[in-house]
Amino acid sequence: MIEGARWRKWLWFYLPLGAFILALLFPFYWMVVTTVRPDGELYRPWNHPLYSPFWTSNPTFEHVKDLLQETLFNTWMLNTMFIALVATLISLFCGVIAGYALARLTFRWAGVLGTAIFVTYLVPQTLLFIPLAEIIRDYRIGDTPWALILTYPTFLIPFCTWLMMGYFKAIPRELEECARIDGAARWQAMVYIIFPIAVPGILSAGIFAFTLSWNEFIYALVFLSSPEQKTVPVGVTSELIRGDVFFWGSLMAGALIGSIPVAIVYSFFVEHYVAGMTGSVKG
Amino acid sequence: MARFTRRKFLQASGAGLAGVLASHQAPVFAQQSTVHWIKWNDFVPASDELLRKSMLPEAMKALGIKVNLETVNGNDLQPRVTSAIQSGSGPDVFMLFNNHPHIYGASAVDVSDVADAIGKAQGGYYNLAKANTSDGKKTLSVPWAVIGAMIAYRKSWFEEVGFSKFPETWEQYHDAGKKLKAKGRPIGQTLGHTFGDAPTFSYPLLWSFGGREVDEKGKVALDSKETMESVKFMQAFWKDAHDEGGLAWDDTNNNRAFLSGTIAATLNGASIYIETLRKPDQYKTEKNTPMKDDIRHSPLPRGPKGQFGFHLFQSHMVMSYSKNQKAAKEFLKWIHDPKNYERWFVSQKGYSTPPAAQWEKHKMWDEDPVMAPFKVAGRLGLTPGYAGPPNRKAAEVLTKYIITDMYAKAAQGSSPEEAVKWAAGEVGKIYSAT
Amino acid sequence: MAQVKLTNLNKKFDGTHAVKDVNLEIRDREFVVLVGPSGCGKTTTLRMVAGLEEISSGDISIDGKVVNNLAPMDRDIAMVFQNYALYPHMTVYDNMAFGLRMRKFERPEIDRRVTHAADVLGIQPLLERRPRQLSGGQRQRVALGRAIVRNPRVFLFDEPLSNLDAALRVQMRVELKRLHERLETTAIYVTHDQVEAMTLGDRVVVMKDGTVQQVGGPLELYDRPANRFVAGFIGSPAMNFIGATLAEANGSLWAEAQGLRVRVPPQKAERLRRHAGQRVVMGLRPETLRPATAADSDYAFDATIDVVEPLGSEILLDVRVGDSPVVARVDPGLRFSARERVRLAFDPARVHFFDATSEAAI
Amino acid sequence: MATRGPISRALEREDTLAFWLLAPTLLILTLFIAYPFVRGVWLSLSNSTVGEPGHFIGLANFYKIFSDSIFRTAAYNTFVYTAITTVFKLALGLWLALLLNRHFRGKSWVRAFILLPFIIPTVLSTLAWKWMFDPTFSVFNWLFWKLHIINSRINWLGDPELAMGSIMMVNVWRGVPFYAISLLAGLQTINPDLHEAAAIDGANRFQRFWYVTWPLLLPVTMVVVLFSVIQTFADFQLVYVLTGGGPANATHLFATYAYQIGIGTGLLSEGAAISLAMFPALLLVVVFQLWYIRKVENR
Repeated sequence: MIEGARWRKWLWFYLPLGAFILALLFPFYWMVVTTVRPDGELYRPWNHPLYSPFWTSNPTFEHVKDLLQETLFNTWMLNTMFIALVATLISLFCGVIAGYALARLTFRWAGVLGTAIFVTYLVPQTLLFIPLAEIIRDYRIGDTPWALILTYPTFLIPFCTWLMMGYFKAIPRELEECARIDGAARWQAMVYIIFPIAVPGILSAGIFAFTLSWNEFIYALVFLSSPEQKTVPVGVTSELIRGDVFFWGSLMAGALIGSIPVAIVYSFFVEHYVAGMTGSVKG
Repeated sequence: MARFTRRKFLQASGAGLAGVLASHQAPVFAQQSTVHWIKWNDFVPASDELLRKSMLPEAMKALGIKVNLETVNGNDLQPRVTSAIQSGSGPDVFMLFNNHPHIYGASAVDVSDVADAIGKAQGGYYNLAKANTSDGKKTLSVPWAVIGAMIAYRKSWFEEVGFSKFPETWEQYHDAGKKLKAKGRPIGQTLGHTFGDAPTFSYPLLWSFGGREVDEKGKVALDSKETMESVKFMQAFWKDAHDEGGLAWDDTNNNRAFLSGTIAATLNGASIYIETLRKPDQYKTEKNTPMKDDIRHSPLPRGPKGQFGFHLFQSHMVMSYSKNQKAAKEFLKWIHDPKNYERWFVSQKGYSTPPAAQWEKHKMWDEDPVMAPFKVAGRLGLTPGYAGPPNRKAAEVLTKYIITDMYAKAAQGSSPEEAVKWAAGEVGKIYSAT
Repeated sequence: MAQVKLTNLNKKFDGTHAVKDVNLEIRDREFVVLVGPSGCGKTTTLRMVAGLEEISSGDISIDGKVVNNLAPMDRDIAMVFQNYALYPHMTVYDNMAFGLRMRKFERPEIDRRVTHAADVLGIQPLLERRPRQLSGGQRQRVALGRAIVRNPRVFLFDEPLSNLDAALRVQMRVELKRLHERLETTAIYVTHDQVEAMTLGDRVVVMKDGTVQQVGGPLELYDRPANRFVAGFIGSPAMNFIGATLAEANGSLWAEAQGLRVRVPPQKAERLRRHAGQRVVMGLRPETLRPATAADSDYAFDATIDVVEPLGSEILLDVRVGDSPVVARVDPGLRFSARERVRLAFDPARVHFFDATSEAAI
Repeated sequence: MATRGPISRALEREDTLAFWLLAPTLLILTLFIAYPFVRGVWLSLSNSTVGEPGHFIGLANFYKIFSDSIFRTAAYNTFVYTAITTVFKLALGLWLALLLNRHFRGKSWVRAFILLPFIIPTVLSTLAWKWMFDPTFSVFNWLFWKLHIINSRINWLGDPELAMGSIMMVNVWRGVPFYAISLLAGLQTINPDLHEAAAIDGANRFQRFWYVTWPLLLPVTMVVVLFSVIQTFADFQLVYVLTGGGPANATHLFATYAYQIGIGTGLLSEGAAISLAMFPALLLVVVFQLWYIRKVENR
């Protein structure tokens, strides 16, 4: 459409967009600057003649080096990756088939079960927490990745199920019916026809679940204890916040590097993610 | 998962192990024994380094026990101990603060055998150590250290406002602070929810005005004229003399603020001073002289009812769910052996004061006069819940930060009456609950 | 090749009785069309044959075997859906091969059949494309191809042409017919379009409100509709209905309505006599009407022209007889204008009478 | 024709298939949610503390927390926090989505980058904010001071009112990208013809939004808001990292207070009671939203 005068576009479009980008990304800039800033500059008072908060003249990789060499950061990354991946896969598997059943099959209790699964999403983590600790004790999986791999699905599955239900509902029924007439059993129609079509939705749910796992803090904080078992958020906070030397530089380095895997996942799949959201919100 | 299989192996080989023990061989912890020890991230990082790099390997050599040391942020210790107890798995030895051993007493192994011997051999534990670690029936934990809380202050700045000697009473301190704040150099004090610097300030303040949480008979006595006085004093003191950011500080903020030269004094452990010693080139005064030379320590000032201290106290609990209780006790015995403990103590440079009297005579205290005030920290300290015992109820009051919040409320502008009434109500609820 | 038999077939959804006591016998190689307005139960009936809907009561048998509880995959039928239901993530080839793969056909056999079907339908060049790259007509052919590769016992069509534009629809209709003649597979075809029904069906089943109204060949339905509904549904423009009263006069039977008095043809009078004095509905197909001549005196009536619709090949006259609107389809060579009075005659052999209450033909 | 095995055949029955498809989910959820939930309810009715199983004491814990001023503050905070941040996230997210729905160079880059706040682990990005809110070194304070807007430091996390505001700010910062991307997805499903038709009908930009875009976007919006509200209501990490509930318990939310009492203090039963108190509140909010979504969809 015709946009009108140029200055109007600046006023109503570029200016607000620029402001949004600035506001949303400034903390990351700040993280980067903090990461490469030497300690001496970090804790300089304002009245110091060389006070320059937005850049540094002596960039250093000390903090990154400290992070990678002095802490178990690499181990934490691997742990988090492993836990997030397995938890996501389990949740996706459960969520996809459960979502299919709830969206596509008619059976007694369908409505009740759907609601029940959704309601589980609302149960506060802080309530489950102590009883879960007892379960973890009974299965003897305390301080192993399995403590998280088995508990993360509690909040991932309801979410995946819900998202996939919406997505499946948007797929025309005829495709499946046609497949069944073509000679496919119900489960074959589900696996060969519906699931491949739902790939954007599955990816989207997967990305989301992966992010949530990567993000999780409370369970990871209390169900794991050995330093070599920790996840990135817990490891970084528990081992880099110590006493008077709050390791801001390394903390920020950890935050940045710890975010990279998720950022990569998103940059590859953002299109699918958007498509998946569209599918699920339409349903 | 390596642990899991090892545990399985141990179960399977239990019979064999019994056989070895029956044959009267030396107590074998063999290579299998691993003790998981969790403690806070030391404010003197060199000490954790010492433990990891040299002492623990030595313990391994001496005892055949592998010690797996985990250090966490001090504020995370309580969540960890709760979940460890509930999940019946986790570290074998837990560092606990203050009277927390009383909270987790049900899950503690009686360590009187270990603690009694150490206390007796080292000149006797201070009262505070005994009160915090014993519930009258058993010894809940082995006293480790007292972190002296002293006011670190900038000598030259106090001199500039006319105090060649550190103020001895709260009134004088108020006066000095007022003048300092006028010059843009306020006093820094946290009233936030943080385990160290907040209660070590608020409890002695209460006591020195004569306020007390409960009386000697255990009756709640917080709502008193004396408490009111202390709150009124604090309200004015805060406004006149403090950096108002302190309401949200944790234990680290005042260190940074002090080191960057924005505050003139703060109640803290010795860590600020020790940090300036460690990096004299980095921390300079405005006159470009090393900051370390301008730092002095002082106990909290005297109030109408006397001078008090509340110091962070640390002890180690052996957990009853632990499968390695015996090894854990062996390890605690070993590390409290004066030969070993001394090395750690020296590395602390006075930041930690040992819990037993004999260490007051240690020559390290003579090395640096700036650190001398910390020597007797353990002797002067009271325990939370005073004048009652530091039991579970007192621990709950402490961990809910009720006393600290009472002052924080007043500092934020609630009326002192309101603040005291609220705090008394909360304390009352805790003590009356079953 | 197969016969399909529906016996007392019923389908009830929550609260609605969608299909009521349908009985139908479809002979081997027959092309049967189910036709009716939307909601008449024709699609539900088809889906029950396919196995996609559970049967509430009654039986469906294929080749004498009751298939009520047989899963769709085991019925050996093929179905073409209204929206084609092509699998969007598969190529045309894979779409067509899917059913064969599910039935564990050998790879060369699959290849042979798909190629053959593609040849028949002229979609050979499209085999590697995906459905979204195809036009509507091409998709239609792929959907057909997918059905025919399997060589099923029965073809089911669920309004397969309704998503095509008019020209393509006509073309595909012819192709479908040709295809059926060539494959000679039993086929059940559902549509709401009576033209499709008439052109395609060996027999046509007219349904309304879940019940079968009439079953018969296209011309049978056209010439001898069983009731007023069928009469009105089949044929375009639709049959004109005029309410009338039968009266005896001068030894013959007369149908009387406002502005109209016509003789009941003698061959019908026999049967209609017992309805004398009652209200009936007279049905006149537009194509049986023409401008009257003097010879038509007893089989003609006066009308006023409302609208003239010249279509080139014919002229449609929308006229009014008393209060009743009537359409007449007349020779394009004639000239009329609106508001003109005209006298129309009808073919006495092709007038229909229906009972006013039961609506059955009499 | 029977080419299929008995299992395939059994799975043709819808309820049989549904049972097997739901079995893994139900198993996991029963084991790790339903059972712990029941245990949690029991805990809240007992006087259990850490390491001590305790015994049944009825509703005593609930009486205690409802007379607890901190609990009331936490409850109030939670509602205010959820309401205010949701409004801001929705408004800003929608605005950003509308901006992103236009064509400009580098759009895909912008779209990928603005997601960063949402995808980075909350604890870590919140730490960055904590550093920016540092009472002494806050970059915002420095900036405002340089610009002569303030002459004394703003106490971002120390002042009770301001602390809540600062926490909300971080929450909004984190939530806006999620709203924007989801709403953008919704916007892209709206046929542009509608806009053009409305423009030809004489609707100005605002009217086009209000009468065309917004009603069509409403169902998507409601779903996004629903999920966001659930997340926000149970928020924990932000407060835990930024203030730990302080100053003077002014910034506690349900979750952080339950954590402090149950885990921090070891009063398991009381912590469970606080958590449980949040459940019906959240349920009520969600039921209302679901009802509203139905209403909007059936319109």
